[in-house]
Amino acid sequence: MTVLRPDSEDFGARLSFDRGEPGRRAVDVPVWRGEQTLLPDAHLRRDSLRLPEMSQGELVRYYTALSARNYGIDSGTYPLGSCTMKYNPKINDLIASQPGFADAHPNAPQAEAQGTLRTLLELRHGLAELTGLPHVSLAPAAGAQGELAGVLMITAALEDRGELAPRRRILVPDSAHGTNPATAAMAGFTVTQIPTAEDGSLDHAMIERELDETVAAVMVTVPNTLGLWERGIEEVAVQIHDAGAYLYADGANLNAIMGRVRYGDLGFDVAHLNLHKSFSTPHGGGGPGAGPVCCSDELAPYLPTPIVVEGDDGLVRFAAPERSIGRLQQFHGNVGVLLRAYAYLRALGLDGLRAVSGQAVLNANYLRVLLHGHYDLPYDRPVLHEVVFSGSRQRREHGVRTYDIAKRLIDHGFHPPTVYFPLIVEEALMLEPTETEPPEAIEALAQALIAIAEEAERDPDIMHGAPWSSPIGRLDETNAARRPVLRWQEPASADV
Amino acid sequence: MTVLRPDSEDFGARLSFDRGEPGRRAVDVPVWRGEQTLLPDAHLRRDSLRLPEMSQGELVRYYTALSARNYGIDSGTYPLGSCTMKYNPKINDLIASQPGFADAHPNAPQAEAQGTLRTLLELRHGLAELTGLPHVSLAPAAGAQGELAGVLMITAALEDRGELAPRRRILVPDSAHGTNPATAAMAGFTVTQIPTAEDGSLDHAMIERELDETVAAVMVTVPNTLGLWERGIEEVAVQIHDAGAYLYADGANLNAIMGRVRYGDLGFDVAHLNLHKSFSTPHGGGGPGAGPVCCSDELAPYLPTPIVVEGDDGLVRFAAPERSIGRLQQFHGNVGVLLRAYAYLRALGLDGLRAVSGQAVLNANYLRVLLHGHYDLPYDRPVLHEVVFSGSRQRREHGVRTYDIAKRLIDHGFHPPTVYFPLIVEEALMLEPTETEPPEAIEALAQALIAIAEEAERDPDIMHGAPWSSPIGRLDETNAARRPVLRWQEPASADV
Amino acid sequence: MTSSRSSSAGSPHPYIPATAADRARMLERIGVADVDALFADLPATLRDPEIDLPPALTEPELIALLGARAAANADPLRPSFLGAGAYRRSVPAIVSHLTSRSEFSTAYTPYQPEISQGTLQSGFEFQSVVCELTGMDVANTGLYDVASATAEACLLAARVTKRQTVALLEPIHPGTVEVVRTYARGAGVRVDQLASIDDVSDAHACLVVQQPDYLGAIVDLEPLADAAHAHDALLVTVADPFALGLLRAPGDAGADIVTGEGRDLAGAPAFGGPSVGLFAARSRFLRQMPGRIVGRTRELHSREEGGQPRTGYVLTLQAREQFIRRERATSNVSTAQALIALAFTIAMQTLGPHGLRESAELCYQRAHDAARRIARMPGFAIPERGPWFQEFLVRGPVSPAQLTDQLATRGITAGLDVSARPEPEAANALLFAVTEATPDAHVDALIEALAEIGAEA
Amino acid sequence: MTSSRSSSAGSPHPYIPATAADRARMLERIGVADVDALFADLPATLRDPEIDLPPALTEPELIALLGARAAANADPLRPSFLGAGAYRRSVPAIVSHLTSRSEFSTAYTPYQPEISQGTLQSGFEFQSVVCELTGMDVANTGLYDVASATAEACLLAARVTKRQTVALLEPIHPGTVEVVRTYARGAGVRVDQLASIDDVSDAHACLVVQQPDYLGAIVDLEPLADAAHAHDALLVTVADPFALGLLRAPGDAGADIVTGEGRDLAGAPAFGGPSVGLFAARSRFLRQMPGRIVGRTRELHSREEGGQPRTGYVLTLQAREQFIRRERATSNVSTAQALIALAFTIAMQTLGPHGLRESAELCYQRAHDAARRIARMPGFAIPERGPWFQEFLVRGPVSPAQLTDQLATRGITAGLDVSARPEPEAANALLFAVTEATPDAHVDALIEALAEIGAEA
Ligand SMILES: Cc1ncc(COP(=O)(O)O)c(C=O)c1O
Ligand SMILES: Cc1ncc(COP(=O)(O)O)c(C=O)c1O
Repeated sequence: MTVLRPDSEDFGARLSFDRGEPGRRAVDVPVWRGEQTLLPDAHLRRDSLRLPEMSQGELVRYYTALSARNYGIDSGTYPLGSCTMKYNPKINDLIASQPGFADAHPNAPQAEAQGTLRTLLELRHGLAELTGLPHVSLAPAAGAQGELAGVLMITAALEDRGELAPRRRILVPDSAHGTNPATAAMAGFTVTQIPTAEDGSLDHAMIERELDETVAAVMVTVPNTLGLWERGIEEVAVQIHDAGAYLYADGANLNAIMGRVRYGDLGFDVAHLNLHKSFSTPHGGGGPGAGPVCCSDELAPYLPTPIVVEGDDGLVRFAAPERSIGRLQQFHGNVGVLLRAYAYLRALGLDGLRAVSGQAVLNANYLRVLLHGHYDLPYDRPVLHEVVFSGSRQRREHGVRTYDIAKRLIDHGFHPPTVYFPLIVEEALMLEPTETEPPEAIEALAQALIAIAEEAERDPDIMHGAPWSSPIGRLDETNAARRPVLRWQEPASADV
Repeated sequence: MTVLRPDSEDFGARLSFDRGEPGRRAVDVPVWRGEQTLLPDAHLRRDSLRLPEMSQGELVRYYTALSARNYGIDSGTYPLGSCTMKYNPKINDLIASQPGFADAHPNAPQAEAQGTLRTLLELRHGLAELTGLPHVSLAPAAGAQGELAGVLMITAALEDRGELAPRRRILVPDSAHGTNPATAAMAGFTVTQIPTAEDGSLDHAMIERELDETVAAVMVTVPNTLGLWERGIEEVAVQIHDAGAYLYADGANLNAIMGRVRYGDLGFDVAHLNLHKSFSTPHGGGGPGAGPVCCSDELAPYLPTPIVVEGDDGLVRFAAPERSIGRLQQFHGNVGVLLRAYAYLRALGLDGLRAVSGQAVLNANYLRVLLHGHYDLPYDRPVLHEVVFSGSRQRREHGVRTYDIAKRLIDHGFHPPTVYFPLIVEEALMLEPTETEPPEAIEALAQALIAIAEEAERDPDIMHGAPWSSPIGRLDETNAARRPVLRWQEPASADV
Repeated sequence: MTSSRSSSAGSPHPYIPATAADRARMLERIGVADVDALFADLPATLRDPEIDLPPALTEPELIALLGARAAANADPLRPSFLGAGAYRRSVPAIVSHLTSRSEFSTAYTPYQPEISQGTLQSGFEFQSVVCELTGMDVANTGLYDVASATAEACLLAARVTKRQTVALLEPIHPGTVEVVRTYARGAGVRVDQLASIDDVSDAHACLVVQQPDYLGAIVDLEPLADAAHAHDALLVTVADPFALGLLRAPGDAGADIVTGEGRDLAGAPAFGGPSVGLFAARSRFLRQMPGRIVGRTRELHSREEGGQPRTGYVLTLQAREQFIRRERATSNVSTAQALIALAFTIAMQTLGPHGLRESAELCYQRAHDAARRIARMPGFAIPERGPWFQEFLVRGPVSPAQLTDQLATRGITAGLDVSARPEPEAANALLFAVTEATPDAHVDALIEALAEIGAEA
Repeated sequence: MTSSRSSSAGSPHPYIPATAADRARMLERIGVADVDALFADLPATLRDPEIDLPPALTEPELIALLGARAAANADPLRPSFLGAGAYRRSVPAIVSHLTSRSEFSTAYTPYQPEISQGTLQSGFEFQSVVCELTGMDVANTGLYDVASATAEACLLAARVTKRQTVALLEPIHPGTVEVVRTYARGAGVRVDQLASIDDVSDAHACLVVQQPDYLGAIVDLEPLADAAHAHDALLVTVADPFALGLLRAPGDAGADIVTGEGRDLAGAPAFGGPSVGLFAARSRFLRQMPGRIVGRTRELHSREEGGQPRTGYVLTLQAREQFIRRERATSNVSTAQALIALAFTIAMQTLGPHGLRESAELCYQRAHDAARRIARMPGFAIPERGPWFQEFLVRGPVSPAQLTDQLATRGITAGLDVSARPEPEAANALLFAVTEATPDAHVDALIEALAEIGAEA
């Protein structure tokens, strides 16, 4: 608990660096009493390091107080669309932190790491089954790195086919997550944006028009970021392949379809998954995650290194695919996250995963009907994992922006939804309840949003000033960017 | 973080029992698939058990939210006098929770528990050194049980001396903690209260007057609950022994004198310590603690079972003292707490423990001088670990009770001090900062108390309604006792 | 080749913030020359004695030392069939996650309810769970352990019946007997250990019976309650709360007071402690109960104008307690085992009504399956004592001591040797426990080892 | 003999609250007959394929399975001298206690600053610590790992210098080289691995150098910075942040960008990940930096009348990032390694300025003492490569492979076999790491084992 002083202490103004006193210490370090070796002065640090000097209790209090200024899934409903914020089972953390796993050295002889390696092998098998794409590398550290891997695999395949030179374009829907075009660009491609049709699916005519021998790949998010099924994608896949291009699945939204349909069966060549979303590993305030990349036989030789394989001797080992695009990390990926994802997979099994996708979709549709009429719904059809409303009516009629609605929701006890994404929806409010929210929580969230829609009519001012009940009020983001203060400085110069 | 809804949800009205839905589960249990054994119906539970039915995520959220409605040492300054609320090093918890320690079975062959037993042996040695009382039983689960052990040891010794029949009285100062007279009574003695003299020490004349052949023991708290040294206690000890009685030390306040003076050297026959206070094991919201009892050679045969001893074979084992008063717990005491206390002892060493008592006393005196003049100080002399002010001026002049002052301190961001104890101080405010509070925190606490003294003058109403910033307002304790509601009931009958 | 650093000009220790400069400033304000001056009241001749303590260790050294100590205990993964009061349980993972939140673990007894609702509300949850399990009306927030809780129950019975003898029905845990004797001695209460229910008399304040009993058998409580009540004595039942997921609630069978041990489901056996003693009773004994009790109440005034006062929890009925009633208190208990009680509550609620029953059922089935397999082996017998829950007696072709040794050689910890007990079934027998948390592989290893031992004998 | 329960009428799984009754109510409100109807858009012929997954496990079964898996790895207490990019460190106990608070661990990237100050303020602390250690002006909140951070640094260098070749100075971690090559391939950037600083040219966007280098030697950065700058190339230093407690800050020696790995001090090696890549640079590169950056700001308005707006933290300079700039972003990174960055920050701050230096010093002394003891043994040699920090080459009387095997037989994991590397000192050698956290007993065991091996050879 943190009790705020009545004078509303400016907690953020005092960093750890500004606390404590010179000479305080939070731990002691053993002193070497053996023979001394001199280190030449030239190599020694010249400035004296400025780090906080606090006793252990002070430091614990500081970070405990900081934690109390944060909202996690355990704090309440967190319907952040596109992010699949589901309950993170604690058992997964316990499992991954067992010393046998946690203390394993990445350079350990592989015979001495069979516990980890076999677990990774089985995770690989599970992901292959779930995606219908038989080959998997667990190396990518997050979704975006998985995307990079996938696109580089396409690059390599085209190179081997001798078609890389002409194929310099990747088609990306206008509803795609920013990482998709950014990844395409990082891999050296130009991006052609494909518009979304009336019904929220891709504009197939437009794809057909664009598909030519300059196209390397089409990146599609399935289900898409509107929470909708990408209708006819299995037919588009055929066209894409006919045109000599590859079809990439951004699988960040797998949660909606786990156990119900598979990227491989739909004709995708390669897909990445977001284990920190669909597989419940905690998001940690921005990672670590894991973004395995799964692919067809054709692309298998290009998978990033390492992949996990079982030898004839029954030993599991890391291997480099024949024509691998190479490594993505110094070692083997975010193994600690992969262990958690495996525990999740095994806790659920196929029936459980199908129950996950079923309930996730049911919950999103429940939210859709509860809010229907209170906010505009640009694509008014049954959704999958999430539903994207628009605050444009509120903006137009009451001058209340989606930004205000989001902030006001904090006062009602909820984490706000994703806002202003996808870009094609004006004043977008993207809500993803996930399967771990109980119906009562979804109802309470809907009630809060309905109450806010009424407040927007009645009392726009309360919206513009929101949030009122959070540890800190609405922050000046413009000035933060205009005059960036990005690190602690000695107090004299710390003023912003 | 918990964000409170603007409608101020009545969180306490909904227990876990009122949440969830029938059919929800927080864990699954494996199903037995082997041969089935029938259990006769007559033995089976007849009512259906009413326990909450919640999903795992809901249950985690509920208890996380509950935790946010609690204030611990890590939340801020906790100057609860007599309780020695010091920082609880996290390393101690890690050490005690290692599977080798935590999973040890209490009936394990002692050869298979040498890690624990040796640690307990060394703790025993350490406590003997610190108290100057060479014999120790670690069995008591808390201070009060340590007291019971000590008094029963005296009982047994008197019995062996054939003097139990006449010696039916125990002398206890009027400043003593309630456990002292309660323990004496539990052990079958009558209690004679000894008044405190002007200077805050025992009234020696009164002791002398009372000391006769009906007295079994004198229980003295050293330092006493006024935070003062019990002047001349070493001389009183001689008188007590001359009168054929025993001298018992309530060592709950050891923190003030660790490494500086010892109960044994002062002439005490037996003492208990509070490891959850002086030795920093967390208090857990009311335990577990540990209250080892330490004694002289004379009383050693009566120590509670078990004691830890080293055999000639180098093995450490539990033993029962020759004429032991018996067991206090089914097994061996709060071993998990004892391990933490040992870790603390080893982290500090003698110099560290002397630094602890030095700083604890310095901090209490600092608080004393900072608050001097703002509150009455009935015993105005240098203190040891704590300082007892009185709010009687505030009560007399402004109708503000110590109760109000305590509640108002919550609004200033602090845990209140102990109030109305010791009973001999009117409107007592008993402050113990401990050595782990930084001087800034002590200054801030003093400032808050000074501000409150001013508020008491200026604005008594704000005091009577306090606290205003806590998760819940001032509670109706009278009605709670008058019409007790002590357990969850089906909603219809749950109204208070 | 290392040693701890000696203190410098800064803080004397990581746990103590004040630096030399801080101290100087404070001393000046107080007006004394040095810290020692603050101890001037202490008798000079006795001050600063020589004290022999090992040198201080830094955190890494502490981890190394106590890691080695933990490793010097038995391997926690070793198959073990010890029970007799402490059982291996499947504790849900969320329990330790939640109890390790420092708001719970580093709080004191909740004297200030407005900032202690976490401890208080969960204490009320604990009382509710204990009442449900035991079939009692009221419960406190927990005592030290089952044995001291049972001792307190005996003292309560003596107070309310004004009788000075209590009866314990064998077989009952010897630790419980010993603790009752310790507490009874002070209170001048006699303790009878009864071999038969026929020995209950009008002299007895209460009859104490363990469920399941010390040798594992399920007790039919109702006749015992009748027998006790026929003599105006109370029935005190010492029940395993886990088994109560399956077994008839003692309250339903006529018990007046129920005690129990919550440790194993709360976390780990921890070499026997910390524990938590459950204590529940009929409501007529409420004002005689020991320990802390949480009550539900409301705010005195709503903070919002026109609002309803909200619900909160407070320590209540404190007039029973030592800090108010002093020598007339119902008990001297102050600090108890709150954090273990919290863990117990969360564990029970995680299992929920169905999970608890299923888990107890699994325990029952698994234990009976193991017993059956042993009984089928030549040379081994399971002495019959009627229906039982998770513990059974095993007689082998060799003496109990030899059986223990021969299993130990095979890396298995046998059940407890109870062959010295008076019950005829216990003669020559070890008491084996198998629970829902005993891995199948451990049972298999046991059977294999017993087969070998049987073959060699 | 057990299996997981099959789903009942209640919730399908403990992680999914809605019961059958809940679902029925929701479906009715939505107006569809069953959950399957909500998937009507999916191509019918491809729906509900056969999928082969092992059956679900309950929590106790999961613990048993993965407990056994953890035990199938090397005993974590076994002496090991592996380093080469991952090092055993003394991590303060408070680190995991604090990072496991769910407010930190279960939060998303802090898109809503008003309820994410915990993540944001600690991100600002991280940036500040990284700047202090590296001697740089600005840092981001961390990237995936040191290798991908270094790859991003190379891409940044290529962008700002408009040159399409980067140079890596050997010896550098081969994993880093590979990752730079992977990233460079997409960006059309060439990678030169230089054996000598003399090969830097005007074609190079940057010179990348590892400190200490891959074989453990401390590098004198200043001449390298001069060489790079002479060709208008940037100096990118890949530095061990722990070693920077002792070693000269790269910024002080002329580096333009500094990357590093924070994993080991943050917690455990975890078989190589999760990691956290540090990324710091001169302020002129700020707007070209990849990753999230936290900035300090104030409330737009104070909540109290007449009050001062309070200080808070926000993600800033987002116009660099993918979700705004899309294909023109400085990187595609989104989710990074925030929780590991938090752990790294707390660990660094727990050590503090003196503790970090003392700890690095202890590491240095302990490693040198071990090396000295080995060098004194007949048959063993430590090839000289100048001053070094915590890693050293060992040549023995038998081949590296044999030495590894013979140590393994004695329960010791040898240093990494680097004998295939081009550096002459690496020929026939293993790379041993000894750190502040290597127990003395492990070093003693190594010495003893080497003596035996030497005697046998
Ligand atoms: C649809 C989609 N694709 C890709 C990503 C990128 O994943 P990551 O943040 O793990 O890099 C995200 C999430 O941020 C996403 O929602
Ligand atoms: C002076 C004194 N004596 C005895 C006790 C009793 O200790 P415990 O609460 O551990 O039973 C306390 C604390 O409550 C105390 O402060």
